[in-house]
Amino acid sequence: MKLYPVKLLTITCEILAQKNIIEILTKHEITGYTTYEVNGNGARGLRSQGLTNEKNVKIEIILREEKLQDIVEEVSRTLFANFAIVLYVSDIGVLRTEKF
Amino acid sequence: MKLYPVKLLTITCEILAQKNIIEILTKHEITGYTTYEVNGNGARGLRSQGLTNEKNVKIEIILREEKLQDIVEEVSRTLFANFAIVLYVSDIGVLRTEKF
Amino acid sequence: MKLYPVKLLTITCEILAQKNIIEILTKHEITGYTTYEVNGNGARGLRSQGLTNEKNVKIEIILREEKLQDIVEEVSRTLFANFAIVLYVSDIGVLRTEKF
Amino acid sequence: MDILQLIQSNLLTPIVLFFLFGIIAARIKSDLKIPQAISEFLPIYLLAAIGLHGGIQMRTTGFENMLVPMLVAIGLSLLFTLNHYQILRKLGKFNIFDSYALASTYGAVGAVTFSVGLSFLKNQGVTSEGYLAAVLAVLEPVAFILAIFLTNMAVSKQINAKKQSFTNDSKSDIDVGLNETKIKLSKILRESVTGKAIVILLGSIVIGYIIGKEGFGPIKIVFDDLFTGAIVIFMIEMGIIAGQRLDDLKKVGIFLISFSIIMPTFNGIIGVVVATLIGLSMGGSVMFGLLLASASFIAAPAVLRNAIPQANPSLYITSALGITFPYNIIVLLPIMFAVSSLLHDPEGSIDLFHYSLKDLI
Amino acid sequence: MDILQLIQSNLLTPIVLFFLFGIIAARIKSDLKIPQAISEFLPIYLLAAIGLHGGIQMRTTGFENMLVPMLVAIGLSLLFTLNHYQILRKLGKFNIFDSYALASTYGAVGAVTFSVGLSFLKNQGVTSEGYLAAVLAVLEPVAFILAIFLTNMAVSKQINAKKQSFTNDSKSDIDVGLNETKIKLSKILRESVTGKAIVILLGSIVIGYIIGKEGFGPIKIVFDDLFTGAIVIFMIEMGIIAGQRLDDLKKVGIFLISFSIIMPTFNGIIGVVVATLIGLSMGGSVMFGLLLASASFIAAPAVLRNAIPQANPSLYITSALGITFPYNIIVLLPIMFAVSSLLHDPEGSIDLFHYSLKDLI
Amino acid sequence: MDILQLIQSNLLTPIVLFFLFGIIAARIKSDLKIPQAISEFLPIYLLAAIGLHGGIQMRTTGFENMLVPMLVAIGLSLLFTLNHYQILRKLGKFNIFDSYALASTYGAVGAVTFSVGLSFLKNQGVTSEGYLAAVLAVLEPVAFILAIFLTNMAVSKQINAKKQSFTNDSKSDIDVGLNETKIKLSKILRESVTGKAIVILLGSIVIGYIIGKEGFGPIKIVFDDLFTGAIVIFMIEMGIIAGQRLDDLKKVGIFLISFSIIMPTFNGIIGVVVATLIGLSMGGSVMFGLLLASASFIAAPAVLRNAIPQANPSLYITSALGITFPYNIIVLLPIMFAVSSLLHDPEGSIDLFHYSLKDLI
Ligand SMILES: Nc1ncnc2c1ncn2[C@@H]1O[C@H](COP(=O)(O)O)[C@@H](O)[C@H]1O
Ligand SMILES: Nc1ncnc2c1ncn2[C@@H]1O[C@H](COP(=O)(O)O)[C@@H](O)[C@H]1O
Ligand SMILES: Nc1ncnc2c1ncn2[C@@H]1O[C@H](COP(=O)(O)O)[C@@H](O)[C@H]1O
Ligand code: NA
Ligand code: NA
Ligand code: NA
Repeated sequence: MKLYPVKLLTITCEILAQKNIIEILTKHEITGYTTYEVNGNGARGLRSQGLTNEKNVKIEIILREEKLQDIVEEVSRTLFANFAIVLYVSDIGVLRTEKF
Repeated sequence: MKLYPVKLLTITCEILAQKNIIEILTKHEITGYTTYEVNGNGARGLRSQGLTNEKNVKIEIILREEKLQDIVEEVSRTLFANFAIVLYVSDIGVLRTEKF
Repeated sequence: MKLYPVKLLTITCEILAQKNIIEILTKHEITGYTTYEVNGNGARGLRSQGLTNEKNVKIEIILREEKLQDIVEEVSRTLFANFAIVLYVSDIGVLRTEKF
Repeated sequence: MDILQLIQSNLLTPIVLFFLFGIIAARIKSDLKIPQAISEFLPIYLLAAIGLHGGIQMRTTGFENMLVPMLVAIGLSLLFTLNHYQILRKLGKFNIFDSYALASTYGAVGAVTFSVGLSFLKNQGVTSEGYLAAVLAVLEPVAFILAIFLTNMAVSKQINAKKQSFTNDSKSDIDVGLNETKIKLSKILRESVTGKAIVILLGSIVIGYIIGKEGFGPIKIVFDDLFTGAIVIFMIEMGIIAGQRLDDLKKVGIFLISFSIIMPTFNGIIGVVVATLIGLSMGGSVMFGLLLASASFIAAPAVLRNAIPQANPSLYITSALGITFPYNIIVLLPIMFAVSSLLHDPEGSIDLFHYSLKDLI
Repeated sequence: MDILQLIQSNLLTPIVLFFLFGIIAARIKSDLKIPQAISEFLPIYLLAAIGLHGGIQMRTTGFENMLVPMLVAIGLSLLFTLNHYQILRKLGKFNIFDSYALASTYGAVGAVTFSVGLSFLKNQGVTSEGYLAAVLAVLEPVAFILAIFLTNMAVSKQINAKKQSFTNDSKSDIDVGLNETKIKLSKILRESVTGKAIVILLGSIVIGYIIGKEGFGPIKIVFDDLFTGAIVIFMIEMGIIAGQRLDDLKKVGIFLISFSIIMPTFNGIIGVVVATLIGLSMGGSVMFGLLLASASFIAAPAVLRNAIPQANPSLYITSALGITFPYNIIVLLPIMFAVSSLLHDPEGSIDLFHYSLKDLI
Repeated sequence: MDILQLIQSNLLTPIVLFFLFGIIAARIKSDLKIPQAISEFLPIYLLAAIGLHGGIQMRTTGFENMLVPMLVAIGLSLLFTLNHYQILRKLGKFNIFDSYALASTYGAVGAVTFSVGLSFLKNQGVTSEGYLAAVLAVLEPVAFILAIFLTNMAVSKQINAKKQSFTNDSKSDIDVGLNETKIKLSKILRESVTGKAIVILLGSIVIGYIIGKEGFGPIKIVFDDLFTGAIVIFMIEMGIIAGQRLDDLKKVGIFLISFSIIMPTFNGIIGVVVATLIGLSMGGSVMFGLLLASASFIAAPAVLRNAIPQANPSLYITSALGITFPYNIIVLLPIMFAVSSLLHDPEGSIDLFHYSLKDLI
C-alpha cells in the first residue's frame, strides 16, 4: 500500500468565519473537508464561553500542493484582519490521491 | 527529552463504520486510540445534518510503522467500497515508544 | 506565501488534567491553544463513558521549537505518573511566526 | 366525519403542522435545528413514556390476551418482508442488497410513527390495548433478522454456484448460508436486542407493569402530560431532516416513491382488518395497522449499514423518512381510523360512502 | 405602587434574581454553566411559545388592526437607527463601522427581552396584543438591512472620492453603493429571514393561528405552563455570559455605557407613548416600548460579524448584553409599565408624583 | 409496615426501578445513554429545585434553629472522616493517599442521594426541615479540606524525616505541612466553594428565601412538579454509569466493599439518632442521617483528582457510586426511615420487633 504525499491544511477560526472559508474552498473547487467545534485561546481572547457564535471551529482540508497556495493566500488576505483565525499546513500521506 | 518517530493514522469515516475499525484495531492488538465526532463533506455528500447515525467520526491512532501497513491495508480492503471514509498518515514524535 | 516551520504539540489527557496543563503553558508564557473533548482508549481503559469528569480532552499548541523542550519536559515530569495522558509532536508550517 | 374531513382535521394538529414547518425550514435552508442532545434524548423519552403507559395498562388487562396479536404481528411482518422483496426485486429491478434492505425497512416498525399514532388517538379520545407497546418492541428486530439471513444465503448461493463449476462436492446453499450467517446474525441479533430503542421500551414496560397507576402518580406529569408537547418538538427536527432529504427523492425514483405510499397503505389496511378479526378494540386496530404500515427510519440505518453495507442507505432512509413517514401520519392514520371505525361499528358515524349515498337519494 | 416600588418588586422575581445569580456565578469564576445544547434549545422553545401564543390571540383579534402598529414600529426602528448613528459618530467619535454596527444593534430587537417582558406582564396579570409577536419577527432584520446598506454606501463613497481625483466620469455614490450593496444585502436579507429566530417565530405564529385555542390544549403544558420556568433557566446562562463580559466594560468606555442606558430609555418611553396614541392596550404599549428599547444580542453578532466584519464585536455584544439587557429587564420595564399605566388611566392607581403630592398636602 | 416491607415497597418505586434498569442496560452492553448535555443539566436542575424549596421553607421557619444542626453536622463529618482514615489505613492496609481520598469521599455528602431522599419522603407524605439544603451545601467541602490538609501534612512529614537524617535543624511537621498545604488548600477551597454544585445550591436557597411561596408560583411547575420525573431520568444515567463500574468491583476488593456498606449504615444511623436528640423532625432526621451516610461521587473525583492525584480514582468512584449509592437509596433509606419513626414515636405504627413480639404472645 503506497502512500502518496499530499497536504493537510488546518484552519482554526471563529465559527462565524466558517461560511466564508467554505465559500473560498468551493470557489477553488474543493468539496472535501472536515469540521468540528473547538474551544480556544489566542490573540482575541478566550473563545470557549458565552454564546455559540463566540465559539471556534476547526476546518481540515486534505488537498494537493497545487491548490494550497491560492487558498492560503485568499484566506489570509480576506479574513486575517477581521477574524480570530489561525492556519497551518502539514505533510501527510494518503492512499487514493484521485480523491483530493 | 528525546522524541522517537512513530506514525499517526487518522481515519475520518461515517459513525456506523467506527465499530468495524475498532474491531480491526483490536484484531491487530492495538488498544490505544482517540475518537471524536466531526462533520464533513466529501464524495458521499454533506455529513453534518440529520440523524446522529449520519454523522462522521475521526479516529486517531498512534502506532509504530510496523503495524501501519497491515491496518491500512485491511481498512481499505474491507471498508472503502461501502462506507464514507478518508484515511491519512503523518509523522510524529513521542516520548514513550513503549506505550505504542 | 512562505510557510515557516514551527511545531505542533498535541496532548490528549483526562479532562481533570487540563487545568494543570494550561497552568504549565501559562507559566511558559504560551497563551495560544485549542482544546476539544474527545473519547479515548488507552492504558487507563476506555475514557468515553460515565461522568464528564472521566472524559478526555485534546489540547493542541502551536509553538516554536525553543519552547517545546521545556514544556514537554514539565508535562511529562509532573503529570505522566498520575494521569491518563498521551503527548506527541509534529512539524507544521505557518504564515505568521510572530503569532507563536 | 368522512375520511377527507378526518385527514383535513389531522392536518391541522400541532404535530403535523410542526412537521410540515420543519420541512419548510429545511427547504428555505434556514439554520434552525434542534440541538443534537435534545433530538437524541426525545426518542428515549418518548419510548419510556410509551413503555410505562403500556406496562401500566397491561397490569389491568393481563398478558394472556397478548400472545395471539403478538404472533399474528410477527407472522404478518415476515410475510410482508418477503412480499416487499419480491416486488422490489422483480418489479423494481433493484439489486439483491437494496431489495433486502428496503424490504426489511418496510417490514420493521417505526417507533416515532407509533408515538404520533398514540397522540392522534388521545386527541380523538380513543384508547388502545397497552400490550401493543410490547408488540412494537418484539416486532422491531424480526424483519431485519429475516432480511439479513436471506441476504447472506443469497450471497453464499452465488459463491457456491461459482465453486460448483469447479467441484461437485458442495453443501446445500441453506447450509452454507446458515453457517456464514450464524456469526453475523448472532451479532446483529445481540445488537438489535440491546439496541437502545428496544431496551428502553421493554424496561419501561416492565417498570410500568410493576409500579402500576399509583406508582406512576409522581412522574405522570413528566411521562404523560408532557408527551404531546415533546412529540411536537421532535417533529420539528424530523421535519427538518425529512426536508433535507427531499432533494434525494430524484435518486429514489418513481417506482420506489409509489412503493413507499402503496405498500404501507396495503399493509396498514390489512393490519386493521386482521386486528379487528382477532378481537382488538377500535383504537387497538388502528395502532396494529400503524405498526405494520410504518417503516423504520431510526433503527434501520443503524442495523443495515453494518449488516448489509452493500445496500445504498439513501434509498431506504429517504423513502422511509421522506415519503412514508409523512404519508403515514398525515394521510394513512386518518384512513385507518376511518376503516377501523367502520369495521367496529358498521352502523356508526363514519360513513365512507356518504357522498354516494347522498347522490343516490 | 410608585415606580421605585415596582422596580423593587420586579427585582425580586425569580427571573431577575436568577439573572443576577448568573452574573455572580461568573464573577466568582464558578464553573457553573448550562450545557450548550440546553442554552441553544431554550431560545427556540421560547420563540415557539411566544409565536404560538401570539398566533392564537391573532385568531381572535384578527390582523386588520396589525398593519398600523407594524408600520409605525418599522418607521421608528429606522429613524432610531439613523439617530443612533449620528450620536455615535458625532458625539461618540466611533468609526463608521462601529457606529453602524452599534446603531443597528440598538435599532434591532431582542427576543429574549421580549420573553421576559411577556412573563413580567403575566405576573402583573396584564395582557398584550398577540400580534406584537409578528411585529417582533418583522422588526428584527429591518435595522440591520439599513445599517448594512449605509455602511456599504459609505465605503463606496470613500472609494469613489479617491477615484474622482483621477477621473471626472463617475456614477453617483448612491448608485455605486446600491450596486455593491445589492449582492451583500440580498445575502444578508436571505440569511436574516431564514435565520432560526425569525423562522421559528413566524412558523409558530402561523401554527398558533391555525390550531387556535382548542388545538393548543394538548401542548399547553409544554408551551405555556413551563414558559416562566424555562426563562428562569435561560436567565442563569444569560447572567453567566453577561458576567463574563463585565470585564470588557472598560474597553467599552463611559460614552457607550451611558448610551446603552439613555438610548433604550428614550426609545422605550417614546415607544410607549406612540403605542398609546395609536390605540394599543396598556400591556401592549409596554411590549411595544420594550421592542424599541431592546437591543439585539443573539442575532446581532451572527449578522454583523459577516456583514460589517470591520466593526469590533466586543463593543456591540458587551453593551447590548452586559448593560442594556439587565437595565431593560430590571429598571426600564417597570418604568415603562408605570408610564403606560399612567397614560392609559391618568386617574389610576399608579401615581408617579405621589411623594410630591404628599409633600404639598 | 416493618423494615423489610418498607425496603420492598421502596424497591418498587420508579426511581429505584429505573436505576436498576440502567444497571441492567449497562450490563447487557446496550448502547442506551442519556445525552451528556441532559445528564450534565439534570444535577444543576435538581440542586436548583432543592435550593429553592429549602429557601422557601427557611423563610417560614427562620435560620436561628439552623446553627446547631449545622455545627453538629460539620463536627460529625470531620470525626467520621478521621475514623474512616484509621479503618482504611490500619485495617484495610491502603496507602496514605487512597486512605485519605476514600475517607473524605465517605465523609463528604452526595447531592444526588439527597434528591432521592427528598423524593422518598415526599412519596411517604413526610416533610423535612428546609435548612438541611444549606447543611448539604456547607458540608460538601469540609471533609475534602480536612483530607487534603492531612495528606499534605503526612507527605511533608515523610520528606522531613528524610531531611532530618542529614540535619537536625528542622521545623515541626505541622509547620511544614501547613505551609505546603496553604497554597494547595486555598486553591482547593476556592474551587470547592465556587464549584457548580455549591454555587447553584446556595444561590437557589437565597433566591427561594427572597421570593417565598408566592414568588415561586409561576415556576412551581418546573421546579417542583417535574422534580421526581427528572430524578427518574437522571437515575437511568446513574444506573448506566454504576453498571459500567461493576466490573471494577474486583479491583476494589472485599474489604472496601464491606466498608462501603457498613460505614454508611453506621454513619447514617448515628446521624438519625443525633438528629433526633437535637430536635429534628422525623423526616429531618432521615435526611440528616442520609447526609452523613452518603458518599460523594460527583464532586469527589473533580476535587480529589487534582488535590490527591496519587490516589487511585477507580477505588473511590467505584465504591461510592457502584456500591454505596445503590445501597443507600434502596436499603439504608428505608432502614433510617424506620429508625426515625421508632425514635420519634416509640408507640407508633412502625414496629421493628413485631415478629418477636408476635412470637412472645
Ligand atoms: N498557539 C496556538 N496554538 C494552537 N491554537 C491556537 C494558537 N493560537 C491561537 N490558536 C487558536 O486559534 C484561535 C484564534 O486565534 P487568535 O486569532 O489568535 O485569537 C484561538 O481561539 C485558538 O483556538
Ligand atoms: N479532502 C478532504 N479533506 C478533509 N476531509 C475530507 C476530505 N474528503 C473527505 N473528507 C472527510 O471524510 C468523510 C468521508 O469522505 P467521502 O467518503 O469522500 O464522503 C467526509 O465526510 C469528510 O469528513
Ligand atoms: N495509541 C494511541 N493512539 C491515539 N490515542 C491514544 C493512544 N493511546 C492513548 N491514547 C489517548 O490518550 C488517552 C490516555 O491514554 P492512557 O494514559 O494510555 O490511558 C487515551 O484515553 C486516548 O484518548
Ligand atoms: Na412495517
Ligand atoms: Na431596539
Ligand atoms: Na457522608
